[in-house]
Amino acid sequence: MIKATVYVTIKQSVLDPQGNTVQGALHSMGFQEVNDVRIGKYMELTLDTTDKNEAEKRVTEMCEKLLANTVIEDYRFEITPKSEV
Amino acid sequence: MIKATVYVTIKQSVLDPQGNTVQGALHSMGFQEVNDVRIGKYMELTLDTTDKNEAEKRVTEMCEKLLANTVIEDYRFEITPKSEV
Amino acid sequence: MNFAVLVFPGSNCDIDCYKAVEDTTGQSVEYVWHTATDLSKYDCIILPGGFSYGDYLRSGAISRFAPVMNEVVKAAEQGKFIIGICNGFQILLESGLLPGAMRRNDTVKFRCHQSDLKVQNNKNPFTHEYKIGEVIDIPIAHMEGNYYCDETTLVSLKENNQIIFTYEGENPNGSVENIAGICNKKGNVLGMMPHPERAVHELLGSADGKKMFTSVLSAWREKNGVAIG
Amino acid sequence: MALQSVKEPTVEQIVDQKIYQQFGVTDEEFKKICGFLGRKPNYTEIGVFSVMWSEHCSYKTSKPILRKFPTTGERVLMGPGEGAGIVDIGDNQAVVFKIESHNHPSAVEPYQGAATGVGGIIRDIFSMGARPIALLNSLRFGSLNNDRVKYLFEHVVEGIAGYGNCIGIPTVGGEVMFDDSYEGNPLVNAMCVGLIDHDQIQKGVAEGVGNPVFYVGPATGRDGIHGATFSSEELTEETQAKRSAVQVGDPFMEKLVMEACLELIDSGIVLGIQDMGAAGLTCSSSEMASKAGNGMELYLDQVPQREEGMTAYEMMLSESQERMLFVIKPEHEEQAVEIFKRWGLDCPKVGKVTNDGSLKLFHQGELVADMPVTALVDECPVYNKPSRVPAYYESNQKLELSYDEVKDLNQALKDVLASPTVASKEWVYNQYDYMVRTSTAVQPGSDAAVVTIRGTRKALAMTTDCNSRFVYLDPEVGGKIATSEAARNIVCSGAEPLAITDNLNFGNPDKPEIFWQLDQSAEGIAEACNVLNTPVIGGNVSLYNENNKGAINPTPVIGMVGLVHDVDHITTQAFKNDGDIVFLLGD
Ligand SMILES: Nc1ncnc2c1ncn2[C@@H]1O[C@H](COP(=O)(O)OP(=O)(O)O)[C@@H](O)[C@H]1O
Repeated sequence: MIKATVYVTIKQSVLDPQGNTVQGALHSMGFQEVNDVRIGKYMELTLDTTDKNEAEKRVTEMCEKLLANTVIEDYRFEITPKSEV
Repeated sequence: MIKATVYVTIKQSVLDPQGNTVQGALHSMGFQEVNDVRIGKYMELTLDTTDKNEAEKRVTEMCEKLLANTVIEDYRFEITPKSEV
Repeated sequence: MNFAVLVFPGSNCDIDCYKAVEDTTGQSVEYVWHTATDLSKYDCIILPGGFSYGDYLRSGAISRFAPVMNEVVKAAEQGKFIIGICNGFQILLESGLLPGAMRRNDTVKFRCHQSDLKVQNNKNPFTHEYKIGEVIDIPIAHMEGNYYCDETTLVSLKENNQIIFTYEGENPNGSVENIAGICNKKGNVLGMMPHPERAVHELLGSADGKKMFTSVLSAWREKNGVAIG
Repeated sequence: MALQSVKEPTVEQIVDQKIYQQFGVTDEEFKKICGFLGRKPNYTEIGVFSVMWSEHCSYKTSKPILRKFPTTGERVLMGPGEGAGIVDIGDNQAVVFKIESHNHPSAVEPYQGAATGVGGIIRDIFSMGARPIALLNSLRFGSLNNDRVKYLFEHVVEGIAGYGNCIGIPTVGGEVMFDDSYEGNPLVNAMCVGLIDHDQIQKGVAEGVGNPVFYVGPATGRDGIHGATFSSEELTEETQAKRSAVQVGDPFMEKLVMEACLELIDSGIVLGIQDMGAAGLTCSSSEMASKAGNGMELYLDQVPQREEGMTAYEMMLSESQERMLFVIKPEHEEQAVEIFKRWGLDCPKVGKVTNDGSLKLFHQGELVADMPVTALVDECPVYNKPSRVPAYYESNQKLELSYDEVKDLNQALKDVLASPTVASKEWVYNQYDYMVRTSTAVQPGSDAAVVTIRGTRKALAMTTDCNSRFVYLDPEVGGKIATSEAARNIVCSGAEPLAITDNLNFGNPDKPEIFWQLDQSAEGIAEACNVLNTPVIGGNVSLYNENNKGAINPTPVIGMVGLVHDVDHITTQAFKNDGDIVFLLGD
């Protein structure tokens, strides 16, 4: 078993409405020190395979096709054998 | 400047409809090896402070109050000086 | 003329689109399931609003892989008329039939209300019965209608006259250049966030959307040399 | 009767340590249960009994109250007793509606609590065979000066929007009021209205001995175990800590389940169907069996499970959302499977209708529970609680009313308009998709919402109302006022009032003063219904709405539906033209 941890973030050049709203809320709650907030997705996938290279290839494909919209999002991921976790 | 990276995940015992649906979609796209998908949030905060301990305290507070819904979500975070990034 | 209204799991404006086509054009209209592999029979294909696959992950992201979408791509290449409304627009963006992407509304909240649209382009099958610059009342109902595209895409949208509708007055979602609806370069694929199918009866608030459907019908008739009967 | 999971208490422990008390079962009730079983219950059985005998499912406190309501009328096709009531509107059509509360879950997790409340009431409507056409809600919160209240308000509204918008049923009306008495104990009542043809009406009955029982919907998890009991208790620190009770709604799943079930019903093969609401599998199986005068066997290993190692107890008491139970003839199994497959759903066979009148549960090859269904469903003791006129009411009667003259009328008007309870609720309803289905002729913001019926000139007007301050000051008069206000809203929209559904939100009925409020307000509602000819076709009771500061204001929410005979009669609230004459009716 392999665990893939995928991080999807909104591109730096693209405005992040959710991040802005959360930042505003934090300010009004007294967390004035918060300068910037960006909100993305954090996904944990369990893969029924043991081949790390294969998993890497497959997860890249999943990200390109479905998990991220590369027009506005970046992605990166980590592959770890599940037992390690 | 300090960067705080916050991970918010749905508690293991709580249903994750989004994760389930994405898993189904991955299957029907031919990614049969995907056994489980859990989707959470990934947030990057920039804090206008240099005191790591203080930042830790403040981010914990932000998580408890706003960033995570502790009834159904868990959170964890990492604090790094912004220059390191 | 034959209309198709696609049904994805979670579509919920499919019935509304069907009724609107029926009421405004009197033409044949059928529901077509997301698994269909043949759209050859249809002249206009509507991707309705709703929450296909619950809008999970990103709106439209999962539906774009439905088998029927291969046929939609073919139909688009053949020059057939394709309309994506709200969630349908989002699916067209995800599938790459239209350029750009959707972000969450800048207010972050779901918004449902009447909205004023300005017709920016009436030289296409969808809006030729409107006057250019005409302001029409068409409701919106969405959480992710904040249209985004990069500079280069925006320039090309403008050069090719692909911006069909913009919000007039308040921009409800923060979209780039107040964009509410765009078409592809060829002009046969339209995507819009507002719901024309909700604006075809005065009793329900507005009938300003009627002309969109009748535009499509008359464009088709003209294209196919059908006499108006 | 073997197989007790190690962590579960044994029969002896249940008796010796009075574990049943933790489930809200009294000593007396426990004795009765032992009597029905002819032996002492095991953990699964006491769990099942405790939810079925909770106030939420048994109405043991409120039954005597509900008897006051008129429930019949020439138009009533189905009164209280099934998932929802049904009223004839002519041309073989009928309107189906019901209101339901989700107060306690919303206090703990406002978004999911409200969302699953909406999901639950929608299932009540489509399990009758009806197509849901509209949603309404009635909300109460403490003062907006409080941060937690703001959080609750914002997330309850989002939860309602999130569910209704996604499933594609317009949320066309409702009400929101703020009063300190609801601090820590918000009210979230959701109402759903559906349309049905007379010949499509379904019942939750397990018909036909030997017939298979099917389960449809997502897998069962450990969500909301003991939710029904939870909602029949006061909110304390301790109940707040029982947070395993949080269920998450999946409106996308419910949309699929709804469409598939409506298609199944349309195919004409369904003998009985019921949603798994409060007390999930327990309530649906035993009620379906009881209503048909039959029994049922459930094979729990066949129940789809989301988590590993679930016990019979956990499966029976889970409140995982979006699940339904139905009975068909064995020869129709393939057809049913086919329908659900088209919608991407499985429908495993989880049981069988039997003729022995008992609910038998099998797990891992063994019989783990065996209980008479009538005992579960009909034999819960009914209590006539003591009633006492509250001191506040007595002293109010003697009150010398005096007030300062209002000097600045303009300012006074502005103050009133600016108060959250009176101010525009646009912020709320603009988050609801109130136009989907393109039938909403009168949108939120007027008196009652009006929804047209396609293919006819008819329409339905609908509203929810209750001014709980009036009810607090005089429950009987307040009950009448709530009902008449609803009727006025309906009439002012151009409709004839048909019937009501009510949601009785009160404090702890074990306190005689609270019981008095409940009793008196029901008197008032009943009388108003008799005068207005609007029978009560269903409703819900939510008691124990208290926190450490005391009880909420008594809040019997009235949901009323009226028939617009011709769309030309539809009237809205707004002034229309310059120079029109304004009349004042009444005194
Ligand atoms: N306040 C009330 N007024 C009238 N009928 C009620 C009221 N509360 C509950 N009922 C009726 O009692 C029956 C059982 O209610 P309930 O347990 O809420 O049903 P369900 O299990 O379908 O939610 C229903 O028919 C319901 O309409």
